[in-house]
Amino acid sequence: MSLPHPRIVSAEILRNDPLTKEIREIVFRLPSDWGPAEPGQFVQVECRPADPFVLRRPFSIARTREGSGELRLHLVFAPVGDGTRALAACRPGEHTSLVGPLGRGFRPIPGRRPILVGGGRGVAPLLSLGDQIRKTHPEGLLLFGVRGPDQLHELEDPAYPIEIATQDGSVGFHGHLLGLLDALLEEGRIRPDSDAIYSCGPNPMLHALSDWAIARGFPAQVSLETLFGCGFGICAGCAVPVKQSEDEVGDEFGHYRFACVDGPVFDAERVDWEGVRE
Amino acid sequence: MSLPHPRIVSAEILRNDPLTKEIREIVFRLPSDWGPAEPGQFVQVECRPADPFVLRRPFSIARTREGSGELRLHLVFAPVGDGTRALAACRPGEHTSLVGPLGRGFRPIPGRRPILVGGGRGVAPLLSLGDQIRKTHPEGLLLFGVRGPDQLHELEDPAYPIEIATQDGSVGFHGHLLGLLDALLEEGRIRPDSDAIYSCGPNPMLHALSDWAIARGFPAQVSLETLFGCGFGICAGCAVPVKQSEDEVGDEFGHYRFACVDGPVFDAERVDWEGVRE
Amino acid sequence: MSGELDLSVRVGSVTLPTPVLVASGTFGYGSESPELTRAGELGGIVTKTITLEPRRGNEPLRLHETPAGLINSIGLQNVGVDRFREEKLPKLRALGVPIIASVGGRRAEEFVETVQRLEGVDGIVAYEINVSCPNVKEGGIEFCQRPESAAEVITAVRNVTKLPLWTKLSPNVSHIGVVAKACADAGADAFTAVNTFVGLSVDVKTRRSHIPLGTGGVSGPAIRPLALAKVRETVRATPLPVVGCGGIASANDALQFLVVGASAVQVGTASFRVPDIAARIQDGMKDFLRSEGLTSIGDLIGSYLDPSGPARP
Amino acid sequence: MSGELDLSVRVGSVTLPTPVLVASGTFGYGSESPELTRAGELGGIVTKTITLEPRRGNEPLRLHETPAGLINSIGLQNVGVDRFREEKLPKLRALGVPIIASVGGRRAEEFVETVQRLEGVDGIVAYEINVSCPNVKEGGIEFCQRPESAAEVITAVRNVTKLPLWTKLSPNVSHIGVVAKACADAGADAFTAVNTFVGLSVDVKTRRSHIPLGTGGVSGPAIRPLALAKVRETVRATPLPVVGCGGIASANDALQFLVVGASAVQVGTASFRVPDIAARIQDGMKDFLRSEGLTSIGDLIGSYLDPSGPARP
Ligand SMILES: Cc1cc2nc3c(=O)[nH]c(=O)nc-3n(C[C@H](O)[C@H](O)[C@H](O)COP(=O)(O)OP(=O)(O)OC[C@H]3O[C@@H](n4cnc5c(N)ncnc54)[C@H](O)[C@@H]3O)c2cc1C
Ligand SMILES: Cc1cc2nc3c(=O)[nH]c(=O)nc-3n(C[C@H](O)[C@H](O)[C@H](O)COP(=O)(O)OP(=O)(O)OC[C@H]3O[C@@H](n4cnc5c(N)ncnc54)[C@H](O)[C@@H]3O)c2cc1C
Ligand SMILES: Cc1cc2nc3c(=O)[nH]c(=O)nc-3n(C[C@H](O)[C@H](O)[C@H](O)COP(=O)(O)O)c2cc1C
Ligand SMILES: Cc1cc2nc3c(=O)[nH]c(=O)nc-3n(C[C@H](O)[C@H](O)[C@H](O)COP(=O)(O)O)c2cc1C
Ligand code: FES
Ligand code: FES
Repeated sequence: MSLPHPRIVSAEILRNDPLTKEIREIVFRLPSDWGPAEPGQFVQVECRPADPFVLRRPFSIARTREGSGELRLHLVFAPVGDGTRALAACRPGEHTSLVGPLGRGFRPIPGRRPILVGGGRGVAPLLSLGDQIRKTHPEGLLLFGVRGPDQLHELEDPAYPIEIATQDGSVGFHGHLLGLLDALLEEGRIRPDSDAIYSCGPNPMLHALSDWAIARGFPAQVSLETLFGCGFGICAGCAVPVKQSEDEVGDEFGHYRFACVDGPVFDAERVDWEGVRE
Repeated sequence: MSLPHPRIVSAEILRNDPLTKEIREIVFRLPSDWGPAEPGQFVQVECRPADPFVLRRPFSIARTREGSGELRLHLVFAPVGDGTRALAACRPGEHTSLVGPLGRGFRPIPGRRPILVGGGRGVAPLLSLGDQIRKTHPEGLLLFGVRGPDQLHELEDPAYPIEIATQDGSVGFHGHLLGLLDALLEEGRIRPDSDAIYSCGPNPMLHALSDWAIARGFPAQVSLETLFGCGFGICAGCAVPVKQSEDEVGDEFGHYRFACVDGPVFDAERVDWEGVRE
Repeated sequence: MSGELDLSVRVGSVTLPTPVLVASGTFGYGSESPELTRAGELGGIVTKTITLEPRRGNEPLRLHETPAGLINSIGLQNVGVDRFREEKLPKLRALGVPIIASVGGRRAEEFVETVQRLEGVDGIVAYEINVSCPNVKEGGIEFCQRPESAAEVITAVRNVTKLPLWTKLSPNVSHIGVVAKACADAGADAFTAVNTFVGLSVDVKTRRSHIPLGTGGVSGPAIRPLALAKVRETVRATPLPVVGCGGIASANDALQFLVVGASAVQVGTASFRVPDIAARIQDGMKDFLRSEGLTSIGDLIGSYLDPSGPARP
Repeated sequence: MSGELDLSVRVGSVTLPTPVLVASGTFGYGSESPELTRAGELGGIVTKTITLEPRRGNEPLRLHETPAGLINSIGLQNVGVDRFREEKLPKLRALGVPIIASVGGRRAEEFVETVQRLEGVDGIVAYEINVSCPNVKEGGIEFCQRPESAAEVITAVRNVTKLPLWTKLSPNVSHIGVVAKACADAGADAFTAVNTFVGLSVDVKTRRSHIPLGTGGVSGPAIRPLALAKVRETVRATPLPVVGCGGIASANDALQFLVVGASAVQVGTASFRVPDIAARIQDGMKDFLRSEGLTSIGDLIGSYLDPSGPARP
């Protein structure tokens, strides 16, 4: 891996706005030589800078934008607990500390048309993936599955055409993402022999999607979420159970991998879903 | 004591500005039926509202101003540690929680001319004392001893004429407060038979002032600072050693009193200065 | 709606209107600023530890704040049993809340004598025998660090009273269950777990402890997970009821202690920041019961799904 | 100017370039992201605890945050001694920092066998014998809770190596000094004090522990005053050097441990938030020495003015 070394930076908050009732976007100013980040990598953010005894929280890099000697880092996040709610309360002009870019991102498969599948607030890393591969993979689809309008936000300059599934039927396909995928497969708009799935979302959705993709022969990569202690491989806190192949017996971490350095993106068939806390 | 019951209130910060390099003034909006506070009483303030595990910090009530269905509470404070620095960083519009008014304040002696003596940032309770007694005690003096200009701030509408002592000689009397008091005594501008001293400041200054006043026959009351756990008498953390008079043997707290309920204002001759941590 | 919720609990033979008490030494004599603390609404008030003679307590400074915690070194400052009975107790009784009298001492005889002077006095529903205070030079923590010593105190006090004896346990031991068992055998009726953890904080400039005596007792949210583990261990050790204590600052915290098997809880340091926190915790418990569709707090007590298997096997 | 400051310390026969080490299990194998952690500047790196066989560790979720603290239940996940020696150690050695190999096991023989496989390997300056891990079902904490068991392990390992043996002590005991003495008599050369405190946190909705195994080990700033008290007790118990550990997150924290007599310190959980905190703490120590007009960190070690009198009387 020739990724840039992760760094600790103090970053100014430029914007911190709601996109919907449940989802927000926060934008940081970073030095122009930060990164570059692989799509699917994440940053560890001090959500409550004034309180020195709280761990950082991980967020996927949603977008980076360069310009005038600086880099803008966009995160898309949902205030769900103390840390993310404190982040939501940070104001433009304040600074906080970021560590990153961290982790192993998506590895787009050459020659295969990307189908990006995001559930809930899990659209963030798919945006950076789209941004980075739209040149090499001009064709693709972006599927977005949400409960309803409270999670549904506009995407600025999306890389691919968007299909939406809402559980309440308010917009697009009425139902779950898997229903939408079934429909698209039936219509011949997605195909296991020429397409590849890249996904992010809640673990139960990723589990179901992985089963679905494997059963139908789609290559699939999923970005997993779990609790992080450090985010860069020193605490062994973020263990993800993986299936062990024959030639891996005695592999270094038994059948656990670290979501923060071996992931967060894993091949769908690699994950031992039975052991993932959902 | 027919003091009003202390209350827990969430108060909006209206202003939070530096008065000098070292001293700030913060103003809160309170319900109009708050208080009234005795001069020398204090409030317990959540300095870091977002961090639920830090104790409150005590601040003397510097001024209260009524008007249009609300009450404005002024505190004058110095950012010296984590709590006070966090308070300095709070912005107008934010809310924080106050408990008060608390403690026993100054008990102005009828018929004696008040000499208010403040050291360093210790001018706060003397402002409210001046405000409250200027009608009954139209004559008086306000002495203000500071290191230098970094501690010296304008007092709006002071109750009495001001004399200043600066250790660096930049303004007023060149030297310590005791030097100024000596000079005033010599000049006959203050007199033990007709005046009374009310003071607030760092403990070593109060100790020296008490010795000075007692030796010369001035009645004196001092507002002490120590570490507070609760501020309303339940933790026994704020013990102040006092001299026990004959008829008090076996008194309830041995020779300790609680600064938060028995004080913070004590008669100078009551305090057992040898036992006060300075 | 709220009237239908039952917060009452039993600690052995004692029925408490709610499971939320205030802990010894963290609520004065219970009668300080009762409006501010909403003292009259509580499940019970454990008094400041009372000793036979008045005690002046330790030299200041007596407190030092640490991350999410507080070190104290009060040294059992109190007015002594006689003045407690004459002056403090009547005011406390006027609140109409169950009173648990915390009793301390250096030797078993002091505990006995103190309890005797409180016997027959109205309003006390139980004694809390404080064999675990780490802040007095003689006695104090020693009792709990040797199970025989703690048991000796309980045996002696058992002989002079019929009121329930709650034993306040120290967490500063290898096996709190062993101490609990010894006290149960000696006649204890319940346990309060836990008192403070021994702690130290040093001013690196002066090379002195922030507390004149050196070490003090650590309380507050910092110790909550440690206290909860000790409470679970105590619950498993004997069939006696346990009153949980240590770092409770919210309804969620308090509920954790009930879930692992405590019959009630005590709130200490958290009252310093929020004077009526114990009453607020009761409010929060009601909200939780409603959100879970439960009507009685008793349904939660001991509901923990323990990966080590059930308690009291 | 900074060149004149001497941060080097001795832990028994081992000289360390600075007194700031990183604690076992909180710095991976020491070679993860060395630029981010400034690993090459440290006083020493204690490896993740190594066992004879690889261990897959405990079921997730393995972490839970508490006020100023962290509960962990990693379960000594590690690659085993052979792969450590072949794959991890060479990278670690390349950092040029003293390496202390932390060794764990269920029985004395496992410790012995593991140490034997590390003998003669370049770069290891000492072993840290982890007789205090609370997160493995068999063994683990039991060693420290019975001084004889801990001593037995030390005796056995002492027979197979000449390298210094640091014994990592558990704080979950009544008298850490008693365990320390037993280990000193058995041949330990130094102590690391302390490992994590047993803790529990419960999800009141599911009635389950946040950690599948139930209890875990609590680390972080919350335990700092508790750890400091245990370190002082250990310092007073034997003449052997003590490496202080527990909740250190700033230079001031680290200095407190040195002042009470620790010869060096280890930083654990604080690295999770600030990857290069150990190096920053060194920077802060230099600032402190300058502000005090001192030139050597050694002048601070044991400078505590203990109200209980001097250590090691
Ligand atoms: C690699 C990675 C990338 C992520 N990217 C994003 C992103 O782009 N946008 C976004 O909104 N969130 C993202 N998350 C999730 C985000 O980190 C969590 O929401 C956040 O840590 C919660 O912190 P909190 O303090 O608000 O919640 P807490 O108070 O810590 O927890 C609130 C609740 O959520 C649960 N919880 C918290 N974190 C997790 C988790 N990671 N997995 C499972 N349950 C959890 C807790 O157990 C609790 O029930 C990502 C997580 C990972 C690991
Ligand atoms: C009744 C009363 C009224 C007060 N009124 C005012 C006021 O009007 N304006 C004002 O600026 N301050 C006032 N103070 C002092 C103020 O409460 C402290 O400065 C504040 O608590 C410090 O908090 P911190 O978190 O910033 O400092 P910390 O980080 O807690 O402490 C910083 C340093 O100051 C020392 N320290 C902190 N508080 C005290 C104390 N009370 N006595 C002795 N040493 C202490 C600490 O030991 C440490 O060395 C008053 C104190 C009392 C008891
Ligand atoms: C300032 C203070 C004084 C205390 N005094 C006593 C006491 O007199 N008797 C006693 O049994 N416990 C005493 N304790 C311990 C508390 O009752 C309680 O066990 C401990 O603080 C843990 O609970 P908490 O974390 O909720 O405070 C005291 C605690 C504090 C903080
Ligand atoms: C995630 C984690 C893993 C740990 N693993 C080990 C270990 O393998 N061996 C060991 O001796 N201590 C282990 N510890 C304990 C630390 O080395 C240290 O003793 C403890 O965390 C206290 O220090 P701290 O508060 O600075 O973290 C671990 C601690 C944590 C938080
Ligand atoms: S979060 Fe620490 S190793 Fe992955
Ligand atoms: S500060 Fe708690 S009794 Fe005075």
